[in-house]
Amino acid sequence: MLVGLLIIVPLIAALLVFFTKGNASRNLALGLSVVEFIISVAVLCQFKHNPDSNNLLLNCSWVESLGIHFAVSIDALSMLMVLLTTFLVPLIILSSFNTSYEKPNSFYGLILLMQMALVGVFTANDGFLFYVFWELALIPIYFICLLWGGENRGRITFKFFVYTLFGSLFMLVGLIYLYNHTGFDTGIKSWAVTDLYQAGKSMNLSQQSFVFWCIFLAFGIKMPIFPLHTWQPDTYVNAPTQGTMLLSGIMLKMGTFGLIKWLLPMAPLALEKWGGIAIGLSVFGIFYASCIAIVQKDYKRLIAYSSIAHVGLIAAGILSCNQQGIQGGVMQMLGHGVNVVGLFLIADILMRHTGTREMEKLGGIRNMNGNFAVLFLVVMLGSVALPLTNGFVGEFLLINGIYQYGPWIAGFAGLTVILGAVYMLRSYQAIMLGERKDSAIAFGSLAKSDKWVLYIICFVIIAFGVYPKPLNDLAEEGTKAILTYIK
Amino acid sequence: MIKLVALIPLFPLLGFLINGFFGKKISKTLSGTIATLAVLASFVVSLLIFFELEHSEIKSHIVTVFSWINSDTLKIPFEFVVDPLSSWFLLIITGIGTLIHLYSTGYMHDDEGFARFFTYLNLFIFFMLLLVLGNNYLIMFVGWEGVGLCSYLLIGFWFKNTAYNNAAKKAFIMNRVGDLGFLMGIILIFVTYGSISYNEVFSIASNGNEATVTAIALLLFIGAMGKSAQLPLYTWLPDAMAGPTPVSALIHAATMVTAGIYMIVRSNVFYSMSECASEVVAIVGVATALFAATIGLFQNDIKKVLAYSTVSQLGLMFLGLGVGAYSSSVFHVTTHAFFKALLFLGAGSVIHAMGGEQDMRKMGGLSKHMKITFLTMAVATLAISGVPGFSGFFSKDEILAHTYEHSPTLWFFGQVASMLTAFYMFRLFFLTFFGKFRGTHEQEHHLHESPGSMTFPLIVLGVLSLVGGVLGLPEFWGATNWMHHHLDSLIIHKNPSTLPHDTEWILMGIATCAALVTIYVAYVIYRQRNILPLPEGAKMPALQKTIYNKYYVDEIYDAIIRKPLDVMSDAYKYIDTKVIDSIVDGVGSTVVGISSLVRKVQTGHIGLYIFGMVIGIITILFYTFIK
Amino acid sequence: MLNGIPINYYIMLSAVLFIIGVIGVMARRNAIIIFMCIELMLNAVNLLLVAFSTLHNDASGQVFVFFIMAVAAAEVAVGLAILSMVYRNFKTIDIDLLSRLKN
Amino acid sequence: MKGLFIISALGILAMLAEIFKFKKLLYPIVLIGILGAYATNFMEWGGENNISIPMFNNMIHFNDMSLAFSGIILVTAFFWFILANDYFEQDHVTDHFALVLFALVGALMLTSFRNMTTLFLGIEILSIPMYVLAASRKRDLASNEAGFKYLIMGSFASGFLLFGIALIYGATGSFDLMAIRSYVGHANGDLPAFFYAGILMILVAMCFKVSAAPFHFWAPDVYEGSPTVITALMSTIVKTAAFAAFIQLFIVVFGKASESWSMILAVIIALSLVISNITAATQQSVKRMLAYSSISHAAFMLMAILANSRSFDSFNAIIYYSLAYSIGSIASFTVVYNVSKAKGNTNIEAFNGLGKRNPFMAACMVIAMLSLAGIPITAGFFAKYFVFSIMIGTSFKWLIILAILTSAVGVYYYFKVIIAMYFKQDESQEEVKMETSHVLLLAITTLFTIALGLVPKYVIEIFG
Amino acid sequence: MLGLTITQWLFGILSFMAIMFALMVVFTRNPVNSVLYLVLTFFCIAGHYLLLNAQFLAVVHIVVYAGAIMVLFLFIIMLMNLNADTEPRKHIATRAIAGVVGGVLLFVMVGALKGAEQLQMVQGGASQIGLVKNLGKVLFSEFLFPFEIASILLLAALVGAIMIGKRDTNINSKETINN
Repeated sequence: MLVGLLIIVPLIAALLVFFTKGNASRNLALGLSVVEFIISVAVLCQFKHNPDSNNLLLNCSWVESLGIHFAVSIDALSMLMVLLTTFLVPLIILSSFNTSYEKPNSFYGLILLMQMALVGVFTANDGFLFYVFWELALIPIYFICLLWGGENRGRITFKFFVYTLFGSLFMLVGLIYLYNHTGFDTGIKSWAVTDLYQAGKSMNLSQQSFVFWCIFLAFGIKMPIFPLHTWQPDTYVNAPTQGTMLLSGIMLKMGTFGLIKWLLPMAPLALEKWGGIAIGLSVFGIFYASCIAIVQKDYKRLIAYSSIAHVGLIAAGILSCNQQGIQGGVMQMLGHGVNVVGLFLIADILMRHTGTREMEKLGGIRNMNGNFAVLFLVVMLGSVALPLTNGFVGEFLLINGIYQYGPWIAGFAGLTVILGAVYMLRSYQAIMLGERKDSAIAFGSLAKSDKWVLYIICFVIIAFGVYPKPLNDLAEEGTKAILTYIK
Repeated sequence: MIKLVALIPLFPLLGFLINGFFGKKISKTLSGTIATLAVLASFVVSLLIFFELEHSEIKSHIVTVFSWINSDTLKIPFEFVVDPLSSWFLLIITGIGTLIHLYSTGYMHDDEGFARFFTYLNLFIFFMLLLVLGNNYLIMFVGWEGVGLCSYLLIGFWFKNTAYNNAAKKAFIMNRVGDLGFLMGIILIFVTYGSISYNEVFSIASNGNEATVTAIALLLFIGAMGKSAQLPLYTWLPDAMAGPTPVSALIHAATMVTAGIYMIVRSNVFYSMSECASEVVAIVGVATALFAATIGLFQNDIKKVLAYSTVSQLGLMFLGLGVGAYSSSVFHVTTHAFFKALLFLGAGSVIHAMGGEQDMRKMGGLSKHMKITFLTMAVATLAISGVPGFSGFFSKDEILAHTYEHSPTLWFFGQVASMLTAFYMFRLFFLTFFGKFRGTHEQEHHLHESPGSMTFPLIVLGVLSLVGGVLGLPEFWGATNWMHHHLDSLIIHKNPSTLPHDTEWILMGIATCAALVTIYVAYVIYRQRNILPLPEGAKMPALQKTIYNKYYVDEIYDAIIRKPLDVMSDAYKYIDTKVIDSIVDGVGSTVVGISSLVRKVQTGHIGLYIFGMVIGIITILFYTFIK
Repeated sequence: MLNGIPINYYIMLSAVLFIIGVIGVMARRNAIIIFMCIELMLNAVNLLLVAFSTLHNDASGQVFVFFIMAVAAAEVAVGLAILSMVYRNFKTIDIDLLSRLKN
Repeated sequence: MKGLFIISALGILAMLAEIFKFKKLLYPIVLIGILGAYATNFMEWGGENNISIPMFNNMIHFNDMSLAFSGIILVTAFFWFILANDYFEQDHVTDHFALVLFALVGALMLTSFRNMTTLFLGIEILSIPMYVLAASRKRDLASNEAGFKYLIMGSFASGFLLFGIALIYGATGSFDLMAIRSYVGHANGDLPAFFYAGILMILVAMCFKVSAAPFHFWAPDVYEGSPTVITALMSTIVKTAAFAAFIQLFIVVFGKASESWSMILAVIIALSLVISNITAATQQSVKRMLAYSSISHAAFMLMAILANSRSFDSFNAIIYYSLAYSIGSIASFTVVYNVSKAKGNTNIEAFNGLGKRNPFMAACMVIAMLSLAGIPITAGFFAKYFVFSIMIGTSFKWLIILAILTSAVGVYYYFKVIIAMYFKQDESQEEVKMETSHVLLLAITTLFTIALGLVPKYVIEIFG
Repeated sequence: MLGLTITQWLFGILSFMAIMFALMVVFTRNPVNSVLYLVLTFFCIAGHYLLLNAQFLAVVHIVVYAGAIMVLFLFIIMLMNLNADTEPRKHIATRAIAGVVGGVLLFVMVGALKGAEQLQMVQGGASQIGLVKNLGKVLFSEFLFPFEIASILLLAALVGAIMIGKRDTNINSKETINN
C-alpha cells in the first residue's frame, strides 16, 4: 500500500498546488515533496525490514481482457531510483526559490506531476503501465520547457518532444510484440514484466533483435546515446534550470533504468549479437561528448555535453551485462543524478549573480566568494569521480565491468577519467580562478536556499563517497536479481 | 597499538576539518599549531607502531576499518596494513611532514591564505597516509588521487596567478593519465586474481601467466610514471614549483613523488616475475635520470634546478627498482627525502631572505648573511653529490652496485647521471652562497637569517642527511644493512648479490672519484673563474640552447597532444551541429518540403480528383485481374 | 442466355455505357453535362440489374431499380438546386473555375 | 431500432414546427428526443438482440454491434447539437434541423442494414442532406463550392457503389447480406471473377465515403469549405456511420473473401497514412489540417478492419476508436468554432496566445490534440494501441512501422497548434468569449477523453 | 437472317444506338443537344428493358427519366442559357487523356467482368416478374421498409432543394463567412 502512496501523493500534491497562488504554491510544493521523501524513506525501512511485504506491491486489474494491470512494486533497483527521485525533487523545488516564475502554481504543479510519472516509471511492474508512465513523464517536462524556457524554446522543445516520442513509439511496438508472444505455454496473454521476460526468452534471435532495437531506440534517445543525442544540449540550455535538473538528474535515468529492467532480460540473445555495437556507440559517445565539452563556451552547455559522456559510460557498463557493470551503472546513476543537479544549480547561480554563463566573461569569483568556490569545487570533484566522492564507486565498477567485456573498449572508455578532468578543471579555472576579467561582474554572497541545496548536495557527495555501503548493497542485490533473470 | 593504526590518518583529517571549517575564525598561530600538532601526533603513533612491529614476530598486521565496496565476487574492505614497508613510509611522511609543517608556520606567516594552506597540507598528509596504509590497491588509488588533488590545490595555492593555475591543472591532468593506467592495472589484477588485497593477490600471484603479469606490471608502472614524474610524464614536476616552497619540499621532493617507488616495491612480486617489465622500469629510470640531469645543468631558477635533480634522483630510484634492488631504492627514498627536503627548505629560506627572488643570477655571497642555511645546505649538497660518508653516498652507491651486477651499460649511464648531479648541485651551491651579492640594494639590506621555526627543521634534516647512511651500510664492510633486513620479509629476491667484494670496492672508488672530480670542475668554473650563467635571451650554442629550453619537450607535447585534441574537438563540435544535428533537422525540413509539394496535388479541380479516383480504380482492377 | 442473348453481352453493354459516362465526367467542364453523365452511369447500372434480375428470374433486381430511380431523382433535384445556386454566385458552372478551395 | 423511428419522427416534427410555429421549442425537443433515442437504444442492448432476428424481411436488424455504433452516433449527435446551437439561429432553422436529423436517420441505417437496398438508401439518405448542409452558407462561395464538389464526387462514387452491388447481385442473385455471406462462405474460392470486381467496386465506394487515399481528394476541400459545425458533423457522425457499414460489409459479409481485398486495402491504408500526414504538416488552416488528420485516423480504423483476424477485436477496436475520435474532434471543433467566431478565420495564427486569452479553452484544446495525436493517458492513445495490438499479429507489420513514422509527423502538426497557443504572442490580449453551453460541452468532452483513457475497459470489453 | 433471331437483331441495333447516343452525349458541344442525345439513349435503354420483359420498368423509366429528370435538366440549361459558344471546353490533351483512361478502364473491366458465362438462366415462370402485379407484391412485402425509408429520402431531397433553391432575403449570413 505504501507504494501506492508513493504514486498518489505527488498527484494530489500537484492538484493542491495547482489551486494555490504565488509563494504559497512553492512553499506548499516544497512541503509536499518533503512529505513524499519521508514516505519513500518509510518505504526504505519497510523494504529493509521485510522485502516481500504486501506494503511494497500493488496489483489491481486495469484492462483485464488485455492482461493489463496497474501493477507497481518496490524491488532493490526501483527503491534506489525512487529514493533518487524523491530526494532530488525537493532540492529542485528549493533551488527555484530565488527565481520568480509567472504562474508558479502551474510550474510547481507540473514538477510534482512529473515526479508522479517518474515514480511510476521506476516502480511499474507491468509493461503497459511502464509505457504509460513513460509517456506521461514527457508531457509535464515538455510544458515546463515550453512555458518557462529560453528564447527559441518553441522549436527546440518541440524537437525534443517529437524525438523522444518517436523513440518511445518504437518501444511500444517492441513491447506489444513481446506481449504478443506471452502465454505461449498458458495461452493467457499478460503484460506482467516476468511474463514478458519469459516471452523474450522464448523468441529466436531475429525476433529478439527486432525487440532489442525497437526498445533500445527509445532508451538510446532518452539517455541519450551518441548519434541520437542532438536534441539534448539545446534542450538543456533552453529549459528553465529546474526543467534541466529534472531532465538530467532524473529523467535521463529513465533510459538507463529501462536498459536494466526492460531490455537486458528481454533479449539476451540479441544482446550477445548486437550488444557490441550498442556499447561501441556509447563508448564513442563518451570520447566524442567529452571532446566537444572541452571547447564549449557556455558553461551550461558544457555540463550538458559532460552529461552525455557520463551517460555513455553508464550505458556501456550496463550493456556489458555483468555484475560490476550493471551495479556500477546503478551507482553512477545515483551519483550523476546528484552531481549534475548541483552543477546546473551552480550554472544557474552564476547566471543569476553575474548575468552570464560565458566562461570568457567570468573569472576571479574565488576571491569574491570563497565559500561558493569550495562548494563548486566539491561538486566538480564529484563529477570527475575523484575517490571518496560518490562518483568514484560507480565509475570504478563501470570501467571494471566494461573491462570484462573488452579490455580495449574499457581503455577507451577510461579516457573519460582524463578528459573529464580536462574540461572540468578548465571550466573551473576559467570561472572561479585568476583575476576577474569583467570588472562589471560582482558576485555577492549566496542566497540561503542556494546555499542549503549546495550544502546538502556536497554532504551527499562526500558521505556516499566515503561510505557507499547502504546504497551499494541495494544496488548489488538488485543487480543480482536482474542477472538471475538474464541467466 | 597497531590496532589503533587508524589514528594515524585520523589526526591529520581532524586537523583538516578544524582548519577547513574554522580556519577563518581562529588565529594564524592557533591554526598553524593545530595542523603541526596533528601531524606530530600521528608521527608519535607511527613511531610507537614502528617499534611494536620491530619486536613482534608477525611482520604484517591487517586492520579492517569498515567494508567499503562489495560487488559479488569483488570485495573491497576499507582496511589498513601495518608491515615494515608501510610503517617505514609512515615514519618518513609524518616525520618530514611535521618538520615541514613547523617550517611553514614561519615561511607562510604573512600570507592571507595561511589557514587554507594548512588545511590543504593536512589533507595531503591524510591522503598520503591512506596511500601507504591501505591494504589493497583501491585504497592506494584513493590516496594516490587524493594526493594528486592536494598537489593541484597547493600548486595553484596562489590562485590569482594564471600561470600557477595552469601549472596546477597540468599536474592534475598528467597525473590522471598515469592514474588511468594504474586503474586499468587494478582492474586487470581483479580480473586475473579475483581480488585486489595485497595479501591475497601476492599469495597467488604465481597463478597469473607471464604475459598478464607483465601487463599488470607495466600498467602499474604507467601510474608510477605519472606520479613520480618519469619520462615521458615528468614535465609537470618542474612547473609544480609554482607552489609555495614547503609544498615543493614535502610533496614534490620528499613524499608524494616517491609514491611510485612505494607502489612498485609493494608489488615487487609482479616485477620479479616479469623480466621485461623490470627492464622497462630500469631503462625508463636511467633515461630519466640522465635526461633530467642534463637539463638541470643550465637552469637558473634555484627551485627549477632542485626540481630537475629530484626527477633525476627518482629516475635513479627506478633504475634500482628495475634491477631488483628494492630495498636500496627505499633506502635512497629515505636519504633523498632527507637531503632533498633540506635543499628545498634551504632554498626556501634563501628565497625568503631574498624577498621572493628565485633567480640564482641575482644571488651570491649569501653565506655571510645566513650561516645555518649555508651550513645545512652544504651538508645536503654533499649528500646528494654522493661524497663518501654522507647519506646519499651509501644509498646511491648501493643502487649503482646492483645496477652494475645487472648490466654494466646501465651502470655507466647511472654513474654519468650522478656525476652531472654533483656538478649542477655545486653550481647551485657556489652561485648562491659564494661570490659577491648580485641582487639589488634593498634586497641586500633585507638579507637576514630565517626565524627559528624555519632553521630548526633545517638543522634536524641536516643531521639526518649527514648520518642517514647508517640505515644501510654496505654488507661488504661487514656491517649489516639494516634497511635490507627490515624489508626482507616483503621482497622476493631473484638473485642475491653475488658481486665479488673487490668489484664492489672498485665501483665505490670510481663513484667517489667521479664525484670529487666533478665537484672540483664545478669549483674551478664557478668559484675560481666566477663564470656566471648567461642572462635571458643571450646567444648561446645550439646544444646548450636546446637543453636550456628543456629540449622543448613542453612545446612538443603541445604540438602532438594538446593541439590535435583541440582541433579534433572543434571538428567534433562542427560535426555535431552541422552534420548530425542537421541530419535530424533535415528530416523535419524534408517532410515539410515534401508536404508543400504534395499539397500542390490538391489543385482544387474536380476533374483532377476524378482522374485520381479512376486511376486508383484502374490500378486496383488491374492488380487483381490482369497483372 | 436471355431469350437468345448471352448475359455477357448485357454486362459488356452496360460496362461500355458506364465507362462512357465516366469518360464524360472526366472530359467535360460543364457541371450539368457531368451530372448528366453520372445519370448515364446510373442507367448503365439499371440495365445491368434488370438483365440480372431476368437471368435469376427474380423481381428484387427490378425493384432495386425503382429505388435507384428514386434516388437519382432526389439527387438531381438537390444537385440542380445547388448548381443553380452556384451559378447565381459564381455566374458559371464551369468546374475548372470552381477551385478556390485547394492545397 | 426504435431509435431510428424516433429520429425520423423528430425530422418530420422539425418540418411541422415551421408550420405550427413552435420553432423555439424545437431545440429542446430535439435534444430530449435524441436522449430518448439513446435511452431506447440502451434498453435494446444485450438480451435476445444478440442473435439476429430478421426485421422487415431482414432489411435491417439491430444486434449489439449496430446498437453500439448507433449509441456512439447518438451521443455524438447530442454533443453536436449542443455545439451547433447558434448555427440554428439563422433562417431556415427548421430545414436545418430536418436535414441534420434525416442525415442521422441515414447514419443509423448504416449501422443496422442487412440488405444492399438499405445500404444504398442509407448512404444516400446520409449523403444528400450532407450535400445540402455543406452548401448551406448560400452566400459564402467556399460553402457553395464545398457543397458542389461533395455533390458531384459523391454521386460519382455512388455510381461505382451501385455497379458493385449490381455485379454482386448478378453473381448471387440476392441483395440479402446473409445470403451473400453464405454464398461467399460455401463457394470457397471458386467465385466468378466479376463477383470480386463487385467487391472491389464497393470497396472503392466505401473508401470514398471514409475518405481514404486515393479517393480522399474531396475531403479537405469540402471540410474546409463547409460551415465549421457541419465539418464537425462530417468528421464525426458521417465517418462513424461509414465505418459501421464498412465493418459490416468487409468483416461480416466479405470477410471470407479477404484474400481478394486485404492487400489492396493495405496499400490504400499506407497511401492514406503517408499522404494525409505529410500534407497536413504544412496546413495554414486548422480546419483543413483537421480534415487531413481525419484521413489519417480513417487509415488507422481501416487497419483494424484489415486485421479482421481474432474474435471481436476489430469490432472493439473500431468502436473504441470511433468513439475516442468523435469525442476528440467534437472538442477540437468546439474550440476551432469559437476561435473562428472571435477571429473570423481558422488559421493557425488565430490561435496565437490563446493560452493567455482563454486558458480553459486552450487546456481543453491541448487535451484534444494529445488525444488525436495518441499520447497517454488520453482516449486516442488507447485507440491507437488497440489497433497496433491487433495488427502486430497479422502479416502487415510494415504498416505499423509506417503508422509510427507518420504519426510522428502527426505530432508535428497537432503540436503546432499547442505551440501557437502557448508560445506565440498575439497583439490583442482580450479574452476569447465562449458561451456557457460550449464551456460545459468542452468540459464534458475533455473529461470524457481522459476517462476513456483511464478506464477503457468499459468500452473495449463490450464484445466477448 | 445471318442466323440471328429477331431479338438478337434488336439487341444489336439497340445496343449500337445506345452507345452511339451516349458518345454523342459526351462529345457534342451544345448542352441542349447532349440532353436530347441522353434522352435518346434512355429510349434505347427502355427498349432493352422491353427485350428483357421488364415492361413496367420500361414505362416508368421513360416517365421518370425522359419525362421528369431530363426536362429538369433542360429547364436549368435554358435558365442559364448555355449553348455551344458559351460552353467551356477542356484542353484537347485533357480530353485525349480522358479518352485513353476510359479505354484502359474498359480494358480492365473486360478483364474483370469475366466468369458470367456459367450463370444459367433460372427457368420457369420466366418473363412474368416484370409485370406490375409481381413487382408490386415484392415491393410492398419484401421491400416495404426501403420503400418507406425512401420517402424520408425524398423528403430530405425536397427540403434540401427548397432550402437551397429559395433566395433568402436577409444578408446577415455574409459576415459569418466560414463559421
